[in-house]
Amino acid sequence: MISETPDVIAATGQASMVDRLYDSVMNIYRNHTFRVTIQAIITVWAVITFTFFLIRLMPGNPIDVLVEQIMVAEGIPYQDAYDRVAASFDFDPDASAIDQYFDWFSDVLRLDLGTSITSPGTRVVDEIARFLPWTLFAVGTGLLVSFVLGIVLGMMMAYYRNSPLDHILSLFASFMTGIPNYIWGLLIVIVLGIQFNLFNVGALRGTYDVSTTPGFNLPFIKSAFEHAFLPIVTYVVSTLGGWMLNMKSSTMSVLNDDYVNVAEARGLKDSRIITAYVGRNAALPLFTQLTISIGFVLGSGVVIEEIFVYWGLGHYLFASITTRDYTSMQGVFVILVITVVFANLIADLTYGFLDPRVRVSGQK
Amino acid sequence: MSEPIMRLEGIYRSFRTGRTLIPVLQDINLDINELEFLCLVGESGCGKTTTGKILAGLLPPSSGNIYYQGRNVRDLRGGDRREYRRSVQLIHQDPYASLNPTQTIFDMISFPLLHHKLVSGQKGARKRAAELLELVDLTPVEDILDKYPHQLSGGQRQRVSIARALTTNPSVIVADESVSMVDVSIRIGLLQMLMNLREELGVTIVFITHDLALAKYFAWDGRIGVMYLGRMVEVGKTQELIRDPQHPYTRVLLSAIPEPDPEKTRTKRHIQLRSEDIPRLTELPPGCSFHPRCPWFVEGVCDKSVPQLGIPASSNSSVEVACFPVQEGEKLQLYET
Amino acid sequence: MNKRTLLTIAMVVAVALLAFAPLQAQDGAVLNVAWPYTVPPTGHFNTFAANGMVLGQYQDLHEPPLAVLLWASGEYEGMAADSFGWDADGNYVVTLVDGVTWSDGSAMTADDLMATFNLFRLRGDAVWASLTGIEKVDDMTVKFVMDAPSSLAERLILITNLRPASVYGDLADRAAMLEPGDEWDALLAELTEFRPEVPVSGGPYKIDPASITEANLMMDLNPGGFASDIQNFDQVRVWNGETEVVTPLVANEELWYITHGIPPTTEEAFSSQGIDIVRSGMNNGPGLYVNFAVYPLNLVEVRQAIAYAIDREQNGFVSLGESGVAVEYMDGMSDGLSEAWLSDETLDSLNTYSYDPDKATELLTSVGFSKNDDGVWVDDQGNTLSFELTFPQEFADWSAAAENVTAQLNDFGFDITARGVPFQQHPQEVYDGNFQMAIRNWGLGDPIPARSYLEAYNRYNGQGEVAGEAGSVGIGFDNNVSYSGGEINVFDVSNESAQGVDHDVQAALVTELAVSYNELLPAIPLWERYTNNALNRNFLSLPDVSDPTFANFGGGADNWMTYFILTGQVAPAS
Amino acid sequence: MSFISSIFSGIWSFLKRISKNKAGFLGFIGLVIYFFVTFIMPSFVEFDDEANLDEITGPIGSRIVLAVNVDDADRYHTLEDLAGKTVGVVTQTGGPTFIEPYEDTLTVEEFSWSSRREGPGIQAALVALANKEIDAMLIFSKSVTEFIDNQEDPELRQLFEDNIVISNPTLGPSHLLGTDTQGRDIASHIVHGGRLLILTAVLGGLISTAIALVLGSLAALFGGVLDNVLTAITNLILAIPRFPLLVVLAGLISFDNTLFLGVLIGLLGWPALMRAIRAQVLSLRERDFVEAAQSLGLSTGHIMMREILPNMISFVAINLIFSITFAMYEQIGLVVLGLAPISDYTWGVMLYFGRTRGTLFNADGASMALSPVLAIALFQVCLVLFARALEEVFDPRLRSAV
Amino acid sequence: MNQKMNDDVVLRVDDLSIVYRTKRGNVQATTDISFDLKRGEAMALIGESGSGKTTVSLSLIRKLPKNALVTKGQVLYQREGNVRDVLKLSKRQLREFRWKDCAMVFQGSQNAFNPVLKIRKQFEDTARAHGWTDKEAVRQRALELLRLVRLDPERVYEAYPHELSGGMKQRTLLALGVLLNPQVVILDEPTTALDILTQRAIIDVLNDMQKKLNFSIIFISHDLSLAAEMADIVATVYAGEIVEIGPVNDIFYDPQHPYTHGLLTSVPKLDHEQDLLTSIKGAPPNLITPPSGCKFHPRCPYVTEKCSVDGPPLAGDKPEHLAACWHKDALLKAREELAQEVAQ
Repeated sequence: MISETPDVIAATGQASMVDRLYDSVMNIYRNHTFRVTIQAIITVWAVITFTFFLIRLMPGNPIDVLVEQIMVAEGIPYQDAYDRVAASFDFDPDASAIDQYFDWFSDVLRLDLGTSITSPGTRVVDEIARFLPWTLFAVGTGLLVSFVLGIVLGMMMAYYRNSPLDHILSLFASFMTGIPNYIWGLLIVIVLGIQFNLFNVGALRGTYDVSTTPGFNLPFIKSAFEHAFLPIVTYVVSTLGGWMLNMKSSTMSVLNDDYVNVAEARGLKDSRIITAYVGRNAALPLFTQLTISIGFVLGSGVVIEEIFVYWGLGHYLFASITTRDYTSMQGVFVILVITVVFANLIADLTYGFLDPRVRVSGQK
Repeated sequence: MSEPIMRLEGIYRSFRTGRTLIPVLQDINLDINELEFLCLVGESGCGKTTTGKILAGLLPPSSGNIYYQGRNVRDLRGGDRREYRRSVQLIHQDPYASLNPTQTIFDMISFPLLHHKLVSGQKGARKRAAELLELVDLTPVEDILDKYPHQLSGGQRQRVSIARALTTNPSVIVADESVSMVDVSIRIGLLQMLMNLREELGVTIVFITHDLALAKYFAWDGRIGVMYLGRMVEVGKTQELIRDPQHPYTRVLLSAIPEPDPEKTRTKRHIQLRSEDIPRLTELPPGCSFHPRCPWFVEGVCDKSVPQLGIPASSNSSVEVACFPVQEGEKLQLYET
Repeated sequence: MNKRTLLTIAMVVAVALLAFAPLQAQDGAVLNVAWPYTVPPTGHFNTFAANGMVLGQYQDLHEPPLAVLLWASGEYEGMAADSFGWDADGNYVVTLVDGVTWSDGSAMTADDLMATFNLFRLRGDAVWASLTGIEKVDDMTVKFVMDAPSSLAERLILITNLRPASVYGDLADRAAMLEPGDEWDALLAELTEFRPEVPVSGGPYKIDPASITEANLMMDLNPGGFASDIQNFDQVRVWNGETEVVTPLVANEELWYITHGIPPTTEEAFSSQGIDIVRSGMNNGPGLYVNFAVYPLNLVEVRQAIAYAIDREQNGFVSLGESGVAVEYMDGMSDGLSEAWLSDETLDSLNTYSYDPDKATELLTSVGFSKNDDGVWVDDQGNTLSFELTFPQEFADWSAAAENVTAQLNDFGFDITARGVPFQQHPQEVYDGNFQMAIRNWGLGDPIPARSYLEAYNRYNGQGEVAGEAGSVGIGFDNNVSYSGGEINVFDVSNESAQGVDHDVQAALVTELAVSYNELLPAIPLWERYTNNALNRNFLSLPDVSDPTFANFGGGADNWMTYFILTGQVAPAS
Repeated sequence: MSFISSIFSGIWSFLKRISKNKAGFLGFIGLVIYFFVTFIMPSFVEFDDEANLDEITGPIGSRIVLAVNVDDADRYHTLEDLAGKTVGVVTQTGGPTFIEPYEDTLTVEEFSWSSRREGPGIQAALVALANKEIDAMLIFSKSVTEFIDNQEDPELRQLFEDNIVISNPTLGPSHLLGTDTQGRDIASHIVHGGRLLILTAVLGGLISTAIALVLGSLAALFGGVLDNVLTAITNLILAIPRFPLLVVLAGLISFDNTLFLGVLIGLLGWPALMRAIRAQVLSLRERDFVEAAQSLGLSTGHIMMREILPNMISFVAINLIFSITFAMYEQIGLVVLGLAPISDYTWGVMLYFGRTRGTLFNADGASMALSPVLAIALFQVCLVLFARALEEVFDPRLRSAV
Repeated sequence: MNQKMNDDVVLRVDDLSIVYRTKRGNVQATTDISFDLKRGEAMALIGESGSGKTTVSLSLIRKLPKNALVTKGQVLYQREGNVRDVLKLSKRQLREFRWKDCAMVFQGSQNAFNPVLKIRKQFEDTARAHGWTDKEAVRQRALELLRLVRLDPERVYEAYPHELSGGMKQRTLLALGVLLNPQVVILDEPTTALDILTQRAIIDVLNDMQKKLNFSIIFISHDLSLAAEMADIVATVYAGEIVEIGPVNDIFYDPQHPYTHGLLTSVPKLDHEQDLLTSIKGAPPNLITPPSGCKFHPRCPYVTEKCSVDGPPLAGDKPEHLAACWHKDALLKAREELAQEVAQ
């Protein structure tokens, strides 16, 4: 043994403390939940910062838009309208975007998305709170229905592969995925609503029937479903095919897996094999896609909600864009990005509960 | 003995998956002599394939030196380096994965020929390709050349990949489990063809396998290296090693292998391990990595430091072994099964 | 019976009650109209700020206007104003009608008028460009002080909708004492963010805040409010939404009158259903603007040739059906204004540029242009007449007009490429002079002719102080023009013509403007937009379409519908 | 075997294989038809950009109606039949210009048609027709016939029923898909409106696929920092809801060119595919034959182009098609919202106009919106069917059985 | 055809012929396969890949792929004097038959367990499917069996499949296989892809279990050594036919078929001598268009014209050792020559 001088011991002792600190920090960072959460937060920050500046760069400004509206409605000259509008806006088109960004961002940290530009005094958070539930309702119901339906039909296709049923459902699925969702929406309106007059497109506009009182009561819930019906049908029709085909291929690969064979050889009942052995395993990869599609469907809601005049977040976003209400636009983006990123995060973190294989390492 | 054609010196290699570091190879030292038959034997995960890839220059070692014809590969630059890469060829285990399904046999043989300007023009390439196919007993050549891999049988494919490896006139061929996926009845033919290449082309062949019997057959006049969990535990002349295995692991292996002879295999004595679980590479035990399973484990010795390869003092053979008790000349008693 | 059973029964009853509650019939007559509004929390009851519950033309129903101009006669009819007129000093004096109370119980007095105008001042409304002050003469009378009388100031005063001092008085009083500065700005911000808790109405109807939903809101009869005693309806239901929302409601006969511009296709569907389409002039429409910096568009002959080469009737019809009425006199005003302000000789002398390709060819040939082998015109400098025509693509009628203009001009031998531009951005491109040809609006929905010229001479021509756009290039038309009547500055003349109260003086100036415009064509008006309001007379009884009031502007102020309501002429159809 | 001939034999065997998949073959045939209609036919069919007010079968409310005296019912069917006759024209806004092409051969008498339901104009015209003062009457509104049908004045009704026949209510040349609000032939617009749209979509698809291919390959082949950076960027872009981002970008860049829109869509469309390609290259890179090529000293370029790429080509091709459908989806989505250039008359723009000009909600005018909707929908379906067939054709499990 | 079955025969395969219908044609996967399996006996089917041995094993529990067609033959099981043809069982009977009468341990048991269910659940599922619902009893039985296969029973029973190593999974599957006391256990390549030391453990466990539970084993392997160690009876399968069948010692020391002999001489031993090995020339035949006569004739060193015309019958001097070859004599002679060569 070489005897060490006190100096050396002190130095190594210190170093090991630093090391330990570093190690403990790294250990926290290595914690999967912590790491992916941090990554998600950074992603959200980066994306909303990016979109902030992007949005400010858009040509046109909210004042001009409102001026135009007032001129048309009231027949007053441009200059009068401009003076009037500019006076009632606390919006300065020439303000530095950087300054605005820091103001805005510090507000966001306080969970405040600012006030609407075109409606001074109205908090964007309140507006989003008004529109978002309807979109979540329609998109959520639509995705849920199509997911469940897609899983069932997809499994049927896999079980009866190469049968006429499979061929018909495949063709059907290709049709459904092939046609863009807003085209579905238009087809529903034009063909079913107008040509065949199966339902009153006009009466189904908006989010609920005005004669009802919002709250937990039957007529309101009924009317909410009625009004959301066409958007939901569109969401279902446009996403169902994807689930079916994914579920089919997923099921087919699971059917080739040994454990299904073994389960059959073990004499298990078909119902047990289909649910616990085939269905559960085949549906696993679809859950990740479900979260991805939430983002996609929310994003495409802009067109769908415009077509059906369904007053959800997409409608609000479109209105904000056309009126160049930057803070509102930005607010919607923040919500959308957070939804998408955190949906993925939640999927990532909860996947372990669905699939024990990733539970231990916390990673696929 | 003349200068070894290749030499591995203190090779370490680890892989990173996610945030964990897996030490796949640790301190591998190996000489490969010109024209010798050398077999690397071990179970899956012992690092034999990684060793093969490092030899063939397909993987850089994490540390350590590789010498090719006496020159450190790390110092080779430009043409020399390419020359080295071409001179050491690897033949993969899976004849289905090692041939590009989108290319014809002629394509895959002619690409390196033309790329390295070993022949001139399509005609030359075709002629040379035919020669190579004949060399690996693939006839009729003209039938084979324009076929796609999926039109060939497993044995034929493996011959094609050998022919492809020969395009660059290698001096060393590393055959990684090259017959294990081929039907039993034609394995020997393939192996014999490989052995003949040494005679015909002067190629040194390193044969990697998990099958000791096959290794014995192949390297009867050569050497066998036994690997366990990333380390070389025993290296020596085949005949000596088979007759008198030194390392406990080698002994356990030899005792565990069933043999194609009912009486012999049923009367064979099996050495019982202390534990049947193989440690994970990420959680290697301290000291000799075989010690948790080793029937001859000596507490305080085997679990303290890692034994190095060496010829036991008492031994009269040339077999090098990495085991403290053996090196110290202890006579190991076989346990009864 | 245990607790749970009781609870279950209670819940069932509650649900049943809730389920049937909305089915209770609403008694009394309801007038169904429509205007897009913003639902709270975005929407609110501050009618000075954006997104306030103004309800457009139906503002008249809860915040009565002082007077309504009857366009056909050019006379003002007093509403909240009992009497009004110029005094000897050239100031304007308005006396309110007596006995009207706001829905919060306060009486409608001169204080309300003072509050309204003080806040207009704070807000920077145009009327204050003419006013130097306001004075309360007595409880019901206010004097509007100004340097010189002008018919513009009169109009701006009289179309004002009264706001209650009980709500805005505090802010107004503070505003009255301020001059522009930081405090002013702060007060302005306070005004825009001011949110009255309840709407206070002084008109025949008042908004029921509890009834506001995404779909519609109810206005209840407001006893004591202006004209409330002559109403034939107990309630007004204002449906929310833009055209695509209200169209089906009209078809379902749930909605009886809309001011929304509807596509001609809908019009056809409506009229086949027996719904009337009411057309009244808007005094404006799309025009073809050219960039005077682009040769040879700055040549008057070329602009005239373009005017001849376009079949404006066709253009109007494809764009807006029967509501796209070709402009006849081509003098920068609507034809209605032209007929009202110009003498017959002047009208006769105006070139109507009726569709005449030969004339156009002649004009172009006269300046040395010729057609090349491809049938495309080549100017005297050897360049083909290739231009880009931009238009705001979101406006369905303008985009159709642009398409059709392009097709027609190309047919004539121009080489025009049309390009749609987002509507938010299109004016900017014109301000910046970053265009060759553009479809923008001409005219203004205002009975004062001078104001029709603001678009061409001011807004799009970088004149005056268009806020934020000062120094813009615009179309690059020289406002100092020389025409058959002499040399004038058209911008100055148009300003001048709105001053004073002498109709003859004004008419002479307007004639200068009209004739010079007609000769020089700073822009080429295509057609005038007429409303195509759907009016279902199966449910509504109101004067026949021959009533002169229908000549009133179909947009904001002076609207005939609110006029009929305020005067008690609208009733449920028997 | 030469490269070219192997391409041809590849195409041939591909056609043979795709024809085995019925749906895929259908899609393929559909695409061929689409190619013919949108790329070949425009040379033969003229783009109808001239407003023809007497040919509006669409919704503008002026479908032309020819009323003739019962005695002449079999004599007049088209405008040409009216040469030299006295014809009453009942319009509100218009004058004789509406029938300008025939103006030389007609003597026209004008009646005004007021917006009021009981306008004197139509009544006077009907009387004139019944009295044979004029030979025929042109009415530029379908609602007029309904007005006559709904006529409560028994005298007028009788007058009409006894004396007048509505002859051939759709005058003028026939239009396969009817005409739009300006009387222009929708079929010609469909023929002309596809090429640019498809080219733009293909451009967008190609660009995003190319970017995905290059970046994915680079990330996978070189790994390390480059991989990390590219992956991070990809994840960031994926976090932005794509369609709203496009909406903002479309407003920001404010294109004046449809193809440019394709470029933008392409520039944004690569991240998801890049991930997939990266994963593909990563897995292919680990394949033994790639290692063998490395060992044989073949260059990285050779390895990428000859060893890896051919094995991904089906994957890339299928994803290219999906990228194309997606690019088309986004392009038309933007147009429908009015956020993309509408200067070029594509199906998307037709749809936009169909929507903004109110034909969506009018059963008679639906052709204007429905035609492009169906053109787009069927095209997309063809693409998807074709791509799915490709997936099956290229499925290695199936191929090994061939 | 002998329908009478001795009491000690648990399984009889009788003239079993199976065809796979594929796009390229019909594949004659097995032709006239017949054998008896006695109680407590271990039988090995030896052959190369594609020889049809897996088809035979799958047909024993009627788990053939959909495109397979049994053209001829029967698979008879005898339990307590009842003889049943598996190929004629109803769907329900079949389900009950599987695992209770005949369990099958598939090749590559790495994926034999549903990854999302605990081992416990999978034991319980199996038990419940056969009407055994007492979870505690299942647990006791399972723990006992897991102990028998030398696993830590408590830990493994509550584990997810991915928490077990390959060898552990294989042993767990063996335990699951005998959960319901089957009389026949089919093992498809039971040790392939396992490490030598793990293989050894599996072999030992199997021998132990068979001794204790007295079931019969059919195992399928290309590994002659495994057959030598474990089997009582060995059948060599070539091109869908059994070409030789007999007691293990007879097969290894006295092979009567050139193919069996060829296999034996192509496998190196761990002797302390160098082996004299030879490959069988050629490659296994294509079963869509199999060779005429004896299917081995194209590869056989002793081939005569007769071989390509007539297929030799499965016959032999001893009733328990049969081989299908016309030229057993020639083979015997060659073997003697070889023995001499080795001796030198």
